Amino acid sequence: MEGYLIAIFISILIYLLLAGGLALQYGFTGLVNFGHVGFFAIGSYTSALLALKGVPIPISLAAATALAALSAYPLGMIALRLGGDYLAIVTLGFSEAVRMMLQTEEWLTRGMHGLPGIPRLFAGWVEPQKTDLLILILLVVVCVGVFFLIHHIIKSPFGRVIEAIRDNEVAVRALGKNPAQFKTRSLMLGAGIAGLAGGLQAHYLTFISPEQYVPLITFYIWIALVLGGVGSLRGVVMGTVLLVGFLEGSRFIRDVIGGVSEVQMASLRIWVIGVALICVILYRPQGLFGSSPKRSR
Amino acid sequence: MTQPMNFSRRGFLVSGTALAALGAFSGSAFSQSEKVFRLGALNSITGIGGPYGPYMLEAIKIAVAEVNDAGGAAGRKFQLFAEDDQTKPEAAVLAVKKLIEINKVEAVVGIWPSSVGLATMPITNEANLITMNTCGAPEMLTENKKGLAWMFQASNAIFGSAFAEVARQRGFKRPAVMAFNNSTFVGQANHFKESWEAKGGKVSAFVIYEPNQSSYRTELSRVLATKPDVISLSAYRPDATIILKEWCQSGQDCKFIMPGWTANEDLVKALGKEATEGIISISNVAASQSPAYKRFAAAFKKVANREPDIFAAQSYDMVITLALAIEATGASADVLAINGKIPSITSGNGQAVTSFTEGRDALRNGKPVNYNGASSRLDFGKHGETVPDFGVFDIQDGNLVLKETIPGHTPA
Amino acid sequence: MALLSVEKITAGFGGFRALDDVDLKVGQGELVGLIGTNGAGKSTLFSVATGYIPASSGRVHFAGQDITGLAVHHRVRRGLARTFQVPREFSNLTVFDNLMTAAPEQEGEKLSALVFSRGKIRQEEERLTAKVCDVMDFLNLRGVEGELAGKLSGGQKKLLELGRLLMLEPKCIMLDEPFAGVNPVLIEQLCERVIELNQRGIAVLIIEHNLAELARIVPRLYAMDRGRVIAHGSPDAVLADPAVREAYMGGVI
Amino acid sequence: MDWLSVANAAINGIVIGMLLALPALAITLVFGIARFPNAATGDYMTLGAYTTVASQAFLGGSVVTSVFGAMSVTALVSLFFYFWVFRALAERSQVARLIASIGVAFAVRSTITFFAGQDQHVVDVPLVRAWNFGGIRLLPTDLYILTTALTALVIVFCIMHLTPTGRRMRAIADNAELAAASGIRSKRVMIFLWSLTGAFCGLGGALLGIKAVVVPELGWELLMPMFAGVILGGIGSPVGAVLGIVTFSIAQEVASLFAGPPYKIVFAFVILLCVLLLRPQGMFGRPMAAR
Repeated sequence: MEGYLIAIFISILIYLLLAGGLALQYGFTGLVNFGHVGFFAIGSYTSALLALKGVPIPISLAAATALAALSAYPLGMIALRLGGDYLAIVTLGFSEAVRMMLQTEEWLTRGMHGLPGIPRLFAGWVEPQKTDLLILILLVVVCVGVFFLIHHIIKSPFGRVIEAIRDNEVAVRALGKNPAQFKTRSLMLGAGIAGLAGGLQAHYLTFISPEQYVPLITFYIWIALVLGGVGSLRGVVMGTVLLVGFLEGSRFIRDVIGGVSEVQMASLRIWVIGVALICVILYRPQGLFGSSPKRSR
Repeated sequence: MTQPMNFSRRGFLVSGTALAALGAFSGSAFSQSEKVFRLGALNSITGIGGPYGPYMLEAIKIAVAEVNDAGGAAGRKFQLFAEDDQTKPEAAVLAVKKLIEINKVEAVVGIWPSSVGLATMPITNEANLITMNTCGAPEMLTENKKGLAWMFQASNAIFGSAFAEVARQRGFKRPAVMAFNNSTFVGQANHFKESWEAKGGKVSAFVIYEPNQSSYRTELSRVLATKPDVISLSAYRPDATIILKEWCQSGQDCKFIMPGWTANEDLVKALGKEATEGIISISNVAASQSPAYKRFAAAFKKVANREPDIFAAQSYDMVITLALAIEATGASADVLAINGKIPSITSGNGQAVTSFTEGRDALRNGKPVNYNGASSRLDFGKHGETVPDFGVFDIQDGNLVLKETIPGHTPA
Repeated sequence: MALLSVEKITAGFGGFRALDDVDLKVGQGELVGLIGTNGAGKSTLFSVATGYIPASSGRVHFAGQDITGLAVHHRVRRGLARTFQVPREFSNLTVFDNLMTAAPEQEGEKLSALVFSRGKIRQEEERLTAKVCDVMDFLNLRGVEGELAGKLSGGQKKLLELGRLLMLEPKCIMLDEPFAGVNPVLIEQLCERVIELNQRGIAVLIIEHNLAELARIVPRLYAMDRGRVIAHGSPDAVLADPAVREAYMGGVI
Repeated sequence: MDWLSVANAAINGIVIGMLLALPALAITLVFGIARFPNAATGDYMTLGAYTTVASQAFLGGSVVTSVFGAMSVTALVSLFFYFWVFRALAERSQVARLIASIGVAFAVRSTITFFAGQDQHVVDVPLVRAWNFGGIRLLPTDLYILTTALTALVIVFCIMHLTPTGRRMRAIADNAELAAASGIRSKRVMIFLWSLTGAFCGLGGALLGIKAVVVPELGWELLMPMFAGVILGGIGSPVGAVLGIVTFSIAQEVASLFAGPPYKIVFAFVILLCVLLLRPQGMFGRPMAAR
């Protein structure tokens, strides 16, 4: 029982990190990033490959964060030159390009065979059954740290500018500030957080393959953000808990009600998500848990 | 910051409590009887495995019913808990944790893709669970560190070299290779190439294609341009349907060698008789001849209204094998003891049996048994892998016709 | 020597010539008006001068330097700032934060500084807060300091935009229809502030439809029609110009 | 690489491109008029394909009547979602409409799989051999598809240029504010827009179902190339959408000869990036003036 709950919480927390990064990019900067899973993948593979080469996990995680953030730099430069509408498709294309590369460059990534036997976090520290608990604790610490960081950033003068960009980019230029610079940094920060999430996931699952990094993951994070409410960290947290909780919790619905086949259950699950998404946007634009965004001082 | 964290903590507590309540409910509802074997079915109901997973689950249900109707294995009835892994490793990890932690299963059967097999193995090993799968990745063998995993599907290496063997026996000179880009099929393709070239041949074209396209004509043209006399096509049904359609329309003459789970009656139904005429389909065994298969297929048709594919047959065998192992160990045996019995009831000189009741009766009379299943003879190697005989079928006028049986062997 | 000088500027999109060989000068500390009918090219001229739209030919000079190729933000940093016809407030930020954001070259805008020089940022914030308070006092925005900018009235938004410009300490401000959609009381107030700013030495260029109001405050006026400057000089002279009367609906002013 | 394979790859690209031109046109019209990238486009196609299969199986009609049936069903579904969702979101942000359309996509697809399952289906059409012109292969089926797509495109361009509703549509696509100011009643235009784009997606899906196989992810998987094609041609430009998607498809097919199939998507994407960097408004888009 506890083991399963721990697993669910781990999965929630990994999604939460991803959502935090995207909230910084979209919720606070207005960047329509549809390639979040690409940064997640880069983080996973960087950390996994380094750790398999014998690099200590803390260092490989740091490298994963750094590389994911760096990969956002050229992307930002290209996409921001093109203007807002194109960022979505450029980032989506980027994440697919990353996945194709992971599939094809077998010398590095073993392609579709995936990477088995990735060193597990805290392996050998305690008895195997307890490592999950340690991983959960680590993730809680990381999440609190990251969300504290995000909170700190959006309350800073830097945060003021990115929110101003979200509200009106043209006016920010009229104030003598270069929006591209701020947007690139916000994109990189969010990407770095996604990379860290990827690294942590790799050392938790111990097996990764390119099929895990499909655009659906990006869409799930968007859904979590929209459900919870984009403009506040509280909304982000609640949206993620709600989405992952529902995806996982729906397993029990079938155990309890019965009479629905597995295929139909899978369809129902997606249907509920789709309709919930529509209804939230129609009837509760600020999200289920969001209030209208306001900076407090 | 205190605000959001408070909320997230409350969220955790609320959802945690809710889950705990549900877990307690499902736990208490099922735990009255002690003489139960809790069996988990982890199938790829959605995702790429969608065309196969639901039928695998049907097969498992048929086998479970068969065992339970016969009074259970060593008196223990199977209680089935089914989960969808969505053909995704990370969803599978959660699903398998749920099966272990909430449903307290003692074995997990029906795992289909290697990615799920590899991702869940550390967890099932840690929990000392028997797992039975259809994974073909060679890493499954090396990662099977506790010997708890049983591969009911021949590995890619064995499959690939069997394809090459058949191609050679049929006298083909210029084979080409086309494969769907996933670990199973790329593995098959590579082993085909290796074992063909090991005996001094050359492969005229080697193309790995991306799935989910609406046309594979460019890839196919590239292969056909090299004028092969046979194409080893490692594909699933949707892409195979498109490729064969486009090949048929191209009018170029050439044969196909394909895995049995793709080249079967469903493919004929999708494409018609003309496009599928002469396809060489390779399966684990002379399946249609085995009594186990015949009985299973009849039961399966009643439920699913179609012929079972090889994965369904393998899933059926998983449950029967497990049941016989339990029967052989006795009602109070633990999982590890049951696991230890699996090799001895599937191979050796015991009485050949083809159904659970047959095997059970023999075991009760103190005789050793050798279960020959619906999917293959089921002889396991030392890493838990099957090395089946392969049935070579030709599709003639829409029907699979058995031409020969060749022994599978692990390539050096 | 003029502070801002626009020389022989031509600009357009597609086949349409929005600006055709336009010349315009604003001297140091001068107050200049720009009038013209809808679509005459006034806003486009602003956009070319401030770098939002590239000119297809011609040069823009500011404070003695050629700024034709510079990006918007570089021009602003040199002291050339503008407002927009439709107010572009940061609607989800408070009035206070709108003004704080406007302050140039803040240390706290650097991510590294958030970690390494937090004390410095705190000092800077205190200094800027004082400055923002001055600006709010000057523009009479004290009462709404905590409101979200999106909730302000049209006139207050115009004041806020002016306030943001003041945070920049510019040499020249270009105001695009500052009185449009503003109630008469506020217009009066805005007028006074603009004159006061001009007296402090800031050059001002104003686009306005309200000719009476404009003629009252500016000593010099340009008139545009269909992408060209058709007249310039004292308000009386420009308004009496036949070409201008012709452009304004056959002489009815 | 010899020119024959390049020619064959290009022909294949043209066929796929023309087929996808129908939904791509729907994307670009919706973008121009309702101002958002409609992510449900792909699943409207899927719906069209499944409806064709279903009406063939249950009503036993010919392929042609089934395709018409599919077009009407998708048109109705598209209208339904306009009245329920997109009409109410007209005043909201582009991203809100985009996310809502993802919700619509999920709802449509899961409804299909709830009833039809995950397994593949096929549209029953006879297989015909290709005509071979000295190594260049032409498929009769492809020619039918090409003709159908072309006819549909000609019809829609006629509608847009010759009928009052079509002219209103183009006016709104050009400048929504101006159109509203000059008194164009947009409700009728919207109804027309959504039924037209729905029917086009349905037709595209049905044709794709005939050419390939009918699976639940049929349309969803094509969203990326379709959006890329639309952007390549210039968002909001109907001619651009058609030429953009055809160019994109040809580029993809020819690229797979040189770069290998897995990099097909990447390569096509790089082309898109280059075009955009050189000409941000796309091949046929007009630069937008900031005010």
